[in-house]
Amino acid sequence: MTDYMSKTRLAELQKEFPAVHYDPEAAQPAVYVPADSLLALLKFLREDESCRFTRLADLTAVDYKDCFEMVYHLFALEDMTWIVVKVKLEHGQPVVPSITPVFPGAEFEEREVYDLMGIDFTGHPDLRRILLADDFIGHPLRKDYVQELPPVVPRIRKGGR
Amino acid sequence: MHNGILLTAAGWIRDILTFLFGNELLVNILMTLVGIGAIISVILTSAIVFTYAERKVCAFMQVRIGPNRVGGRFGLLQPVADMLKLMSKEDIIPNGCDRVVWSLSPMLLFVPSALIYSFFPFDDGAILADVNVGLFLLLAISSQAVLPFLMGGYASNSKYAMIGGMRTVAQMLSYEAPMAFSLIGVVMLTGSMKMSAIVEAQATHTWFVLLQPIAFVIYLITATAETNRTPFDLVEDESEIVAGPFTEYSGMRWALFFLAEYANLLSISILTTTLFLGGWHGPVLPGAVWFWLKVLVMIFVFMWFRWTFPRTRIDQMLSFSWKVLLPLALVNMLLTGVGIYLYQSLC
Amino acid sequence: MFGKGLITGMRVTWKHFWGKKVTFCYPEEKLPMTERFRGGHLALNATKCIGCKLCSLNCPNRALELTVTVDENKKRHMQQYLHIMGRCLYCNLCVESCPTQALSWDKEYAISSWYKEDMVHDSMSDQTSAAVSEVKPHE
Amino acid sequence: MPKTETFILNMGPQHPSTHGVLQVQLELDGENIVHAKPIMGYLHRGIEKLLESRTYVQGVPYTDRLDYVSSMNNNFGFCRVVEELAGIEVPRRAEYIRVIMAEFNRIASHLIFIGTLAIDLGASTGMLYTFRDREDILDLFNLVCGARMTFHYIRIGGVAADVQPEFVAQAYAFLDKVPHFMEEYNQILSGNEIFTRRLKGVSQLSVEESLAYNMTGPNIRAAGLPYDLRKVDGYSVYPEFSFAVPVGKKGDNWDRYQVRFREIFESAKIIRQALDGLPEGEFMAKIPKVLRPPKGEVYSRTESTRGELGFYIVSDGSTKPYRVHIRRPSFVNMQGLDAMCRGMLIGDSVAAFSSIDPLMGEVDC
Repeated sequence: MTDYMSKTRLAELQKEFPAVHYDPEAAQPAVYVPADSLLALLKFLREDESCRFTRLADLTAVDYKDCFEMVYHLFALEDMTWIVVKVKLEHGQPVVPSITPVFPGAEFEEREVYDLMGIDFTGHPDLRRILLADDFIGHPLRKDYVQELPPVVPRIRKGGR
Repeated sequence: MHNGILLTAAGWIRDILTFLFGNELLVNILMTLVGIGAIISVILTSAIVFTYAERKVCAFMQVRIGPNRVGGRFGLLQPVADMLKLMSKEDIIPNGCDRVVWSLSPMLLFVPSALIYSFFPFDDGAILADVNVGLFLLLAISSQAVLPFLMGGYASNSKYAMIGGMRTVAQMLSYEAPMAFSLIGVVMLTGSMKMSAIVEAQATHTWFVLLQPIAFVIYLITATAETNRTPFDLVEDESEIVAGPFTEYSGMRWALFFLAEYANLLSISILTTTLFLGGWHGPVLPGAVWFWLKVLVMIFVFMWFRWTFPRTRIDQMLSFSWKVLLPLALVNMLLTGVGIYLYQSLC
Repeated sequence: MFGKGLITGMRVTWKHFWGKKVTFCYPEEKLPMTERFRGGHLALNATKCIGCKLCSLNCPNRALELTVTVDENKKRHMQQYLHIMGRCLYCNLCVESCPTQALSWDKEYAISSWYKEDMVHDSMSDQTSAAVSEVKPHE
Repeated sequence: MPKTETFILNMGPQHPSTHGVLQVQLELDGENIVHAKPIMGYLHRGIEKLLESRTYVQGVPYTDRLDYVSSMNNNFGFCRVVEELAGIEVPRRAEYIRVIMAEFNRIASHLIFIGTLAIDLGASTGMLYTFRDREDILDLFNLVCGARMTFHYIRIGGVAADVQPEFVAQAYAFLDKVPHFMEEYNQILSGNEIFTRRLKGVSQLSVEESLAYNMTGPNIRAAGLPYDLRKVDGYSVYPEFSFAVPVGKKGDNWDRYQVRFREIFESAKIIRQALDGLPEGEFMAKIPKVLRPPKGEVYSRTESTRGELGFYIVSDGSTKPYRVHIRRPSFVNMQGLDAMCRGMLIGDSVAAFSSIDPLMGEVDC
C-alpha cells in the first residue's frame, strides 16, 4: 500500500531546503516551494538516495482567484511514497521554471497547463498551445475566463420545410 | 484430337465472315478484332465478377455475409451499383498536378494489363498470338506496368502518392527478377517459350506444379507482389499511405486503376494455370471449362491470401525478394538442370 | 517458422469461410432491447407526474425544458415536457430521480433526423392528453 | 554528393490509421522517420471545465466520454476520488460488481487494441474477429446497465443497479469462451510470421526511457517494470484476487502486444474469482441527496486500460468541484511516440502509435 512521506523525512527535507515550508499539522502536508528553488528540490527528490521519487504522477495547476498553484504529485516506486509539491504563483504574471530537465515526461502536461491555464514555463523545449487552436485567445480553465458566444450563423436550407 | 469450344466458335465466326466478305486478308483482320473484343469483354466481365467475388469472399472469411441488399438476398447487383457510383462520381483534379501525365497514367496502366492477354492459351488453339517467345514477351510487357504507377504517383502532387509511386518501382522491379528466374525452370523443362508448347508439355508429362514445386511457391509469392495484393500491397497500403498512387484519383479514372488491378489478378491466375496447372488440359470436361475452373481456384487462393495475411514492411519485403526468393530461384534452376540431365542420361 | 503460421492462419479463415456468420441484418432483424436499455425518447406518464421538476434539476446538460402550471389548489401540473435529444447524455439521472416513476425510455432508438429541430421531442405528445388539457392555468 | 533534404508528411487528422483525429507530423528521410510530432486537440471538449460547472453526481456521465472504449474504468476512477473526498464507504458487493465491470471493460478495450493493431498492419480479418467477440461484452453491459458505450453504471457510492442472475450466467458463459477466441487470434495473428516480424524488435523503449516519458500501463509493463496500480496501490478489492501482472522483456511493439494479450487472460481470471465470491448485500451506499464533500483536495488514481488514470479534485465545500484535473494516460503516453518512431519506417510508425493504444477522446479530453 502507498503512504505519504513521513513527518520526519519532511523535516529533514526542510533542513536541506530552508525555502521549503509545509503545514506540520495536516495529515498529508503539501510541500510549498518558491518557484526559483523548485528545480533544485525536484532534482533532489528524484535523485537523492533517501527519496527516489522517480515518477511524476501528475502535474497540474489550480486557479485560486488570488493566486495560482502549481501542483506536482511525485511517487517513489521503491518505497511507495507520495509527496505533493506545490508552487504558489502570483496571479498577474505567473511564471514557473519548466521541470522538463528533471522529468522529461512533463512536457505535454506543462504545455497543457500553459494552454488552458496560461502559466508560463521558462526553459520548456516547445511551449505552444497543445489542445486549443494556435490563434485562440484566453485561457479557459482560469476562473475569470468568460466564454465568447459563437456568432449566430443563419442556417441555409434548400427546399421545403 | 477434336477442337475445343472456343476454337469451334471461332471457326463458325470465320465461316460467317468468309461468307460475307470473301477476302481472306479482311477476314483475318476482322478475326483479330473479334479476338481483341473477346479479350476486352473477358477483362470487363471478370472485373465485375471479381469485385463481387472479392466482397463475398472477404465477408465470408470475416464472419460477415457481405453484400445483401442490391439485387436480391445475395446482392448480385452490387458490382453494377459500384460501377454506377464510380461513373457518377465527380472527377476531381488536384491542384498543381501535372495534368497530362496525371490523366495518361490510368490509361497507360490498363494497356499492358490488357496486352498480355494475347499470349494466353484459353483453350486448345484459342490463343491470339502464339509467338515463339511468348513467355518472354509476356514478362517484358507486364513489367511495363511500373511506369504508370510512378507517373500517377509523381503527377498527383501528393506526398502519399509520391511515396506510393516510389514503392511501386522498388517492389515491382525486385519481384520481377525472382519471378523470371522461377519461370526459367518451366522453360527448361519445356525447351520452349511458346505458351502452347508449355501447355502441351504438361499434357504429355505431368503438371509442372509437381515437377517444379519450389518454382511454383516462388512464383505464387512474386505473383502476389506483382499484383500488389496483401501481404505485399505496400503500393496502396491504406493504413500508411492512404491509397498510394491512387490517392488523388476519383471516379472513372480510379475505376480504370481498379479495372487494371483485377485484369492483373486474372492474368496472373491464368499464367499460373498455364505454366503450372496444365492449362486447359483435363479429363472428361471440355478444355475451356477446365481452364476457367483452374483460374477461379487460383483467384480464390489469391483472395484467400489477401484476407488472411497482414502486410509486410517495405524493407522486409525487398530483402525477402533479394535474399530469399532470388537465391532460391537460382537453386531451383540448378536442381532443374541436374534433374533434366539425370533424366536424359538415365532414359 | 517457414510459413507454418501462415498456413494455420489460412486454415482459420478457411474454416470461417464455410462457418456460421454473425451479421445482423439490421432493419429486418432488430436486437432485442434489454429491460434497462436507455435510449430513444423520454416518455412521461402525465397521470403520475407531480410537476416537481426534479428531473430537470438533475439533468447535467439542461436537456429538459419543462413548463409547469400551478392550479387553484396549489397543485402543480406539467404543461409541456420537452426532451432536447441533441443535448441529452442518456445518463438516466432524470429517470432515477423521479419520485413517482413517471418517466421512462420508449426504447425507440432509431432517432436520427435530418434537421436539428426534429431533435426536440415532446414527451407528452404520445399521452392521452385528457389529463393535461382539463387543467386550466391558474390566473 | 547530391543534396538531399527531409520532407514532412502530415499523417492525419484525416487518415485511415490515426485512431480518430490525431495528427502526426512525420519528418521523413526517404522512408525513414527522423521525427514524429503528434499534434492533438481536434477532439477537445473541455471536460475539465465542464466538470467545474456540474455537481459531482452530474459529472459522472461526462467521464464516460473521456476514454469511450473503456468508460467503466473512467467512471470507476472518478467515483473513487469523490468517495475518498466525501468519505463514503462503498458496500462490498458494489466493489465486487465494479471490479467485474472494470475488468470486462479492460478485456473489451484490449480486444479493440488487438483489432486496431491488426488492421493497421493490414490484417483486417483479425480486426473483425476481435470486434465479433467484443460484441458479447457489450451485450453483457447492455443487459446490466442499458447502454453499449457510455455506460454511466458505476456511480458515486456504488453502482447504478444490481446485476441480474442472467448477467452472472452470461458472464460465466463468456469467460468460458475467452480461451477459444484468444486461441483463434493466436492462430491468425500472433502465430503469423509476417505479423510477428512486423512487431518484434521495433520501436523499443527501455524502462528508463518509459519512466522518463512518464508512460504507464501496458506500455511500461512491456518494458519490464511490473507497475500495475491494481497491485501497487491495491485499491478497491483487487488485493483479494490472485492475478499476475504480465511484463515484457524488451519493450518493443511485440511486447506491448503480448502484455495486453496476456492481460486479457488475467482479467478473465479476476472476473471469475469475483463472480465466484460475489457477496450479498447492498449495491449502493447511503449517500446524501445533495453531495457536499468537505473542503480539501484529493489525487487518486486507478489502473485504467491505458495506464494510470488519475483524478485530482479540489473541493471548496460546495456541491460542485472547484477544480478537476484528469491525468489521462493516453495523453501522457503520447510523449513516447517520437522516441518510438525515430529511425523507424513509415510502416512502423503506424504500428507504434497503434501499440501505444491512444484514444483521442482521452488525449484531447
